[in-house]
Amino acid sequence: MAGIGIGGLSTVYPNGVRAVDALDLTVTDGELFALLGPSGCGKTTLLRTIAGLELPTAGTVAIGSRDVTRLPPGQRGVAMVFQDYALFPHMTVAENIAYPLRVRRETKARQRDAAADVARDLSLSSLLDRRPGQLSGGQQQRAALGRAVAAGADVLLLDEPLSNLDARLRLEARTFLKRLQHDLALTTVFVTHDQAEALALADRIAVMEAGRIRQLGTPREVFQRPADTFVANFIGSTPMNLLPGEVRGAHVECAGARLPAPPALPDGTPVVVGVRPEYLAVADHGITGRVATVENLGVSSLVALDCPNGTLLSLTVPEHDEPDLDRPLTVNAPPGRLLFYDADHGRLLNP
Amino acid sequence: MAGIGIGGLSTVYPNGVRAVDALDLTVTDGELFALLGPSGCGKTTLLRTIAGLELPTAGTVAIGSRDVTRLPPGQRGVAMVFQDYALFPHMTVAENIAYPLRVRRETKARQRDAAADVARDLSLSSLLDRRPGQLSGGQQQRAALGRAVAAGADVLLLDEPLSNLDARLRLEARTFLKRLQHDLALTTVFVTHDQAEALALADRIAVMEAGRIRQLGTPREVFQRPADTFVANFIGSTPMNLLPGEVRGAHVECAGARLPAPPALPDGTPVVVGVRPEYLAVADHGITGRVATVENLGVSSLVALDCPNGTLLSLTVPEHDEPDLDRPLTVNAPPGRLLFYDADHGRLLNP
Amino acid sequence: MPSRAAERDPAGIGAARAIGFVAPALLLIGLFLVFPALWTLYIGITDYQLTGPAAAEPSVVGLDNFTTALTDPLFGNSLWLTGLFVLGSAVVGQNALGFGLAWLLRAARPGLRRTVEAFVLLAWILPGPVVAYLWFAVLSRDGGTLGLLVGRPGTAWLVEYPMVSLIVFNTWRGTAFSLLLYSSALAAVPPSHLETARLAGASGWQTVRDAVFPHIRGHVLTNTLLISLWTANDFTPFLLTAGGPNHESEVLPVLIYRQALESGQLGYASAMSSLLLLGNLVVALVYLRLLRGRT
Amino acid sequence: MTPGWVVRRIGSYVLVAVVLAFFAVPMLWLAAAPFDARPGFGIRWPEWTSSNVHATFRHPFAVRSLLNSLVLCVVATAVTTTFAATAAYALSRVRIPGRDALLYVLLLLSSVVTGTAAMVPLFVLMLQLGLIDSRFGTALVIAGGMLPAAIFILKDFVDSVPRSYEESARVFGATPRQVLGHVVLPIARPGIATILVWSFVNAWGNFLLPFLLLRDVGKQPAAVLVRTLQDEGGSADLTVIPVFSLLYSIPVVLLYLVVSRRYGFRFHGGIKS
Amino acid sequence: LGQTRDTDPARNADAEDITLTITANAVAGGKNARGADWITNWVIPRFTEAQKAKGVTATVRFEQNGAGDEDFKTKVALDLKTGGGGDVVELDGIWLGEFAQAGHVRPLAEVVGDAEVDAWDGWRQIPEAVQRLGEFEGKRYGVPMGTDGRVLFYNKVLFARAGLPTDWQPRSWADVLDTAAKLKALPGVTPVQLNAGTAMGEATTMQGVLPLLAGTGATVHENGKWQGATAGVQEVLSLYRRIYRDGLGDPVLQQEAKGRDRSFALFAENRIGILLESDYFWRSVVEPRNGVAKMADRDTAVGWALIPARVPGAGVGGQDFVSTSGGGVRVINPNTRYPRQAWELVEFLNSAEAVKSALAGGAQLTQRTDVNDEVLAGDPVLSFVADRVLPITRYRPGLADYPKVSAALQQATADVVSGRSPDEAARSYHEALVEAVGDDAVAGG
Ligand SMILES: Nc1ncnc2c1ncn2[C@@H]1O[C@H](COP(=O)(O)OP(=O)(O)OP(=O)(O)O)[C@@H](O)[C@H]1O
Ligand SMILES: Nc1ncnc2c1ncn2[C@@H]1O[C@H](COP(=O)(O)OP(=O)(O)OP(=O)(O)O)[C@@H](O)[C@H]1O
Ligand SMILES: [Mg+2]
Ligand SMILES: [Mg+2]
Repeated sequence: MAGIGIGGLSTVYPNGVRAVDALDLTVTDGELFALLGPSGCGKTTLLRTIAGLELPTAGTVAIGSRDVTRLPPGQRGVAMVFQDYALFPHMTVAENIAYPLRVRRETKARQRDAAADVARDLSLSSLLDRRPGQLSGGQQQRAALGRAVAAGADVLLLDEPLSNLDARLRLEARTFLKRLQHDLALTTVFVTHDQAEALALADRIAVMEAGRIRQLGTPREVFQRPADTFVANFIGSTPMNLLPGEVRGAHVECAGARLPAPPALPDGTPVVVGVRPEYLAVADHGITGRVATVENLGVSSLVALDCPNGTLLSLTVPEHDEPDLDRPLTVNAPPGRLLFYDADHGRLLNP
Repeated sequence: MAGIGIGGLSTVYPNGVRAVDALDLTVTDGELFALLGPSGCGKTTLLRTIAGLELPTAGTVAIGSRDVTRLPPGQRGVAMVFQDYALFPHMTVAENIAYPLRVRRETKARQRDAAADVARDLSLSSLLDRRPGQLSGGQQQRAALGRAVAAGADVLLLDEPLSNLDARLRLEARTFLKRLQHDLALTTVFVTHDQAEALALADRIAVMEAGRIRQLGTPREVFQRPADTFVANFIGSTPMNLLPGEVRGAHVECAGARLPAPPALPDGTPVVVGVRPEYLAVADHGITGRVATVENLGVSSLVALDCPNGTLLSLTVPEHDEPDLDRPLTVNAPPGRLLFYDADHGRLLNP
Repeated sequence: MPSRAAERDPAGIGAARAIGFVAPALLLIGLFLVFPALWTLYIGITDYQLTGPAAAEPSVVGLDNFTTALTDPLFGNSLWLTGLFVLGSAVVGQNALGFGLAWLLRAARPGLRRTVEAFVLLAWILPGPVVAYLWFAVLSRDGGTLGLLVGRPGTAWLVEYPMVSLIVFNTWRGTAFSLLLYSSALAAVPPSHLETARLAGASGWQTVRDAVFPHIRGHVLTNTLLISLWTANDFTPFLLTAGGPNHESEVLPVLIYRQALESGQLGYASAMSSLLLLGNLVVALVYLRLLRGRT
Repeated sequence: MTPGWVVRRIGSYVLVAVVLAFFAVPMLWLAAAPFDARPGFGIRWPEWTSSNVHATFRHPFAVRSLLNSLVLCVVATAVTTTFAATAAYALSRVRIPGRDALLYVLLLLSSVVTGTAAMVPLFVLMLQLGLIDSRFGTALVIAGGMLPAAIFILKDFVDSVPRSYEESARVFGATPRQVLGHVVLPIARPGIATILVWSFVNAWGNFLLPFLLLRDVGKQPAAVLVRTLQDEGGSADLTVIPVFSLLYSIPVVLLYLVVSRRYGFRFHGGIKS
Repeated sequence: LGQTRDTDPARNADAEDITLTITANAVAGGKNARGADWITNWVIPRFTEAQKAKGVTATVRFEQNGAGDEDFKTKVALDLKTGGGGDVVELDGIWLGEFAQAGHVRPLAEVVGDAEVDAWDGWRQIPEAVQRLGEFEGKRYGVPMGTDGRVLFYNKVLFARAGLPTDWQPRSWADVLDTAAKLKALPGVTPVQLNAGTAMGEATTMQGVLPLLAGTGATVHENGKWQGATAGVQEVLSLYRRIYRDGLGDPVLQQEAKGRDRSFALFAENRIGILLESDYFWRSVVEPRNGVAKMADRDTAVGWALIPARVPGAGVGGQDFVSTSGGGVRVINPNTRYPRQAWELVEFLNSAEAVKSALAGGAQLTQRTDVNDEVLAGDPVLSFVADRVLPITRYRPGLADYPKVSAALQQATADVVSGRSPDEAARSYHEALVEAVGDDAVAGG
């Protein structure tokens, strides 16, 4: 078992793209760690650099206490599950799972035993003789996990492990993965562009953009106090409202309403007000707008309001409380739920 | 403008798979209609049969007042957007959008005008000269929609229109699609396996399984009163808890708790108790279990309880109220939120 | 240290091992292909003959052979016939038939599809001499199948229509490659593109033009290049007509063969081979340009 | 099922039938002539006899030449396939500058040089190497001529093997050789099977090289023998030729059938490089 | 290639363990199978035995070939050029000149030694004319293996049907044309098929142009010059034109790749009246038992006649009748390790006993008069050739340029058959000839 230490890591592709840019990161032993970010932000590259499939241009990668920066992938003690699972189509599930042992030239008997053991843990026992082509997506994902587990590595790397599954399966697989990781206590890094997945699964999340980490923290930290507007916009199953405003004394003027401002901001400072749709509720005073669309979210509905200045504000309302279309509505949030961001750099201003 | 009438429709593939099975359905004019169901339930097949891309084995398809069952696709007045958008890679966005007109040998000028018109509606004007390869996913989706709209069809068919977009874009595209459909008032049928999408977008939803419709209704009806356990399990961003129970007089015994039963059920009847995680709350009496996992959902968390008889019960708790792992917890739901299903056929028993 | 992206080396072969993997093939190619080829080029500038005084002491004659070839009406004739042969049987015949079959069979029942494919492939894999006999039987003057079928028994097809016969023959012989290639290429065309065209009401031709061809353009070009090269260098026509009657079907490889073996003019034959190689090169460059052109 | 649809359907079946006939009719000779008491270059309903078959098996070199062909082609095919596979793999995975141009040039050379023009250099070369009259040496020369096209075609197959397979194997510690043996070759098997058939067929029909390089008629393959099936005076020997043609065709057909049944005989992504 | 050649004729003369290889375009079960069988079953054991008697262990190998003549020639040329190949090689006599000029073969006197060669008593049995087959520029290079002669074969069945006499002997070309014109009346019959065109290769020259040319009083190579567009050549081409333009012959047949084989078959089926062929036609083509185109009634149905000159007395040497002949030659590879022993083998191969045995009961014109006297008696055609044709026949010039000239002649006939005028054809023939052999080596024009 081992943590991962990354120092000053840069990976530049031959075409000049700096996919990972002077990045520092520590993943502690046994942690379930998520790399989250939009497409092209360098998540996969970072993961592959940890695995040794890409060589960094600068910086170091350590696993446990070993510097593995120049080691080939096979000697780093990592196992990886690819987004397309990369199950070998010509081998059965059992052969796939036992493949890491075959590479190490273990006996057939031990390969068989290992495959059976792992398959039991992952409820694959009845599928051992099938080919990957005969498995459903969820089963393939488990087989790929099984192969990674069988490798007996210290570190498990998963590249978008759930994105090839359909919506329902994804939920089940999520819970399954979380339990499995908990049971095995393997240091695990997984890549995702789905914030819900990262929030639900991870012990800690690194939100990336353009090869750099924008925020590093627990799901709660990241969700409640996004460090900048990029993260604020990215996290949350409904995106956070980000409205332009301006400081007026102890208040911020925003979309025709006056909101309590954080202290110590000079008058006239332009700010961005961030508030999650879930924290907004109908109130006597606050921001007023007309109902533009209503989307059913299950137990709640997402209401989009057309506000002054052409901004669109969304909030969730409980079922049965859906407002009619085009009705005016005034909404507000509890003071602690309002976040203020620097209008220039998008950095969080709340203390 | 036209509704769609489907009567006794069956589509059997040459390999014998009954993908659509004696299905009746009416989509009214201007409606945004969702076909929802798990993978392989026949959604795509039904959509393709409406489009004329598959010939039905039995039954009829009518569009407006015309029976189109035997018409080739090009003469049905339908337009379709495929999951992969199927934009022709060698044509510009403008050429793609104008393609239906080109096939009909309209003049170049009219093609150009039509493309410009449609592009304006879909905010694609600045992209008209690009190739599909130079567009982002969301832009591609809009271009494909544009081509379908330009076809001037009465009916718009969409096969998983959002599933190729990443999580964040999907939300935006959802709202965009809903507005566009509202503005054009085109009869629209879309296929999805994502229940959240169906709930959010559709005026009405048909939940399918194995080529048949399991439930047909508005998002609220389907969410609140799933007609059977299949639908109950399928709908909801966290799946509904379905627990085995038995009628004991006016109560149902379930996971060690006594729940109020619907009237007129003989003693000893086995039932399935359905309750959504969102409706469960910590209570003094009710079902008790130990906390197994906690997943962060943003403003709430999903808690899984290990209950007696090895059943797993999940509920959501507001942020900051997450229980510790392994702590015992007793939860209950308001009476109206408990659904009872026939244990044999899974049909809803509540009146 | 320069970054070594895995895109360039996902298997971690490394340059040294890569050379090890390529070396055996390169060795054979170098020894038995490149070396003789260069030697052939050299022979092309000598007056080397198999027998006679020039065999004893061949001398370098520079570009004489080339100028002789370029003014030799037989060479011009062969060049023209080769062009005709390639154009008729490869660029048009095999390509069109291969694509047409692939297109028709794409939706056909598997049984039918396999049967047709098997026959087309059989034509391809049967050994050359056997195929020559088969076509004698088809085109023969007495009892030839073709004569019987079209009600013109006694027609000596190979004499009266030598090039047409060869073109039909080579189309028969070589279509399999195009069929295989286009079948695979068509399988890779996204069905949704075809169906988009259908939904728009496109005709078959419009569908091919708009939805199919752009996807298989690369395949079309590579296929055309390969079959053109193979056809331009194909020697089988010799077995059927031996270049006759009266040079009417003497494509370049046959001319070269006859110059080399029947006349023993190795220097001259080598020079013509070099010219053929040059022609191939030009064709290949044109194809490559087209391939790069609009991608 | 509109009338137009029916007409088009019938039209396409008729078309397929015509094409099928086009391809099948020439092969009738191979079915009829071997068993005809008076075989000729023409097609007719045979006067059935098995005497041609007997005559062919009595021919002193017929059967032996087929065995020689087998030896020659198996070696040439094995060499071509293995060398092409490893080379295609390396070329596909390691970007060598000028790789594509090199492949094209070799391809061009191969199509010309395997002809008659290079026979003198080849003969002298083989003589110097002491490989005249060696089936093995002849097989190598044949393989050398086929390699460029084989690499060219195979490289495209290997290109279509997803790289994540290899990377996955590598992460588990597989050496490049293991990656090749465990993953790439098995996955590229349909391509290798295609090349196998292709090179076998090509070697099987090669006349000039074995004729020049093999002196002993007892070592010469069927391709050479079939051109010498003449009677005493040098005219085509029609008692032996049809049966021998049939025998000569059987191995390639069998190979094709076996391979296409087991692996499918096709170019999966198509060749597009 | 720079290997040093040992040229001492006496090298290894007293080796006790020798290996000799015979190379021939003959193969068991195929071309010249009888010759191949003879070498394998008779020559090799007998020769080995004879050597053993002298205390020498001899291993004789036989390198069989069954290929087309051009292919075989290429192979042998490559062999000899690179210092390899069999010790005794059987060549077509016509190749001797080019091989000699290329240095591939050398005079027997140099290879084996004057005394040895001259000492052979077999020379006396070989007629001067036949010996010339193995000579080039006055030097002996090899020993001829037999010869043949060309005559007109005609189909007596058709002659009878057309009301023509069945013992026919034309005196001039006009006679032949007249007869052909009469045969033309028969439905489905081609009166005369005269080899022409490039598809038949050397057959066109040997069984067509050359005998006709001889009939005009010229040979193809005279006084150091090849016949260009001379009167003789013009006349020959005109004859071709008459035959093929007037429908006396089938021009299409001449252009087919396998036209000659077909003409045999047609003759056997009584559909061709007259063919100009060598005695091989009688021996092996229409032969009733093993022929290519068997004629059960050969002995009664096939007639033969001498080839007339254009008009009586116009033939070469003022002859009334003409013919051409060819034949094979056995040469000794100059690179042989055992020149003396190879010569012994050649002597053995050409001994009366061996030559007789090679015939295996059949009849053929051999090189040896003693054998011919004995074996030809029973065969009317062969004794006819031996008695009547050989005295008037001509051989082809064994010069390196001959194949080019021959190809040009074939081309000229092809031109005529495909419709060009004899003048035109002769002109382009002349040009091609000048191009191939040089201006000063061509006569006429
Ligand atoms: N092999 C490569 N060569 C050159 N550039 C590359 C290569 N692979 C990725 N890139 C570039 O590097 C950047 C980061 O890519 P990476 O695949 O790491 O992103 P990602 O975060 O995994 O995105 P996604 O969610 O789309 O998988 C992108 O701009 C991408 O275009
Ligand atoms: N072309 C086909 N030939 C044979 N069977 C098919 C074909 N297409 C689909 N099927 C089968 O028909 C059934 C319904 O398929 P369909 O594609 O309609 O499902 P779907 O609901 O769209 O699923 P998904 O969400 O995976 O797209 C499945 O069992 C599938 O295997
Ligand atoms: Mg990625
Ligand atoms: Mg579908």
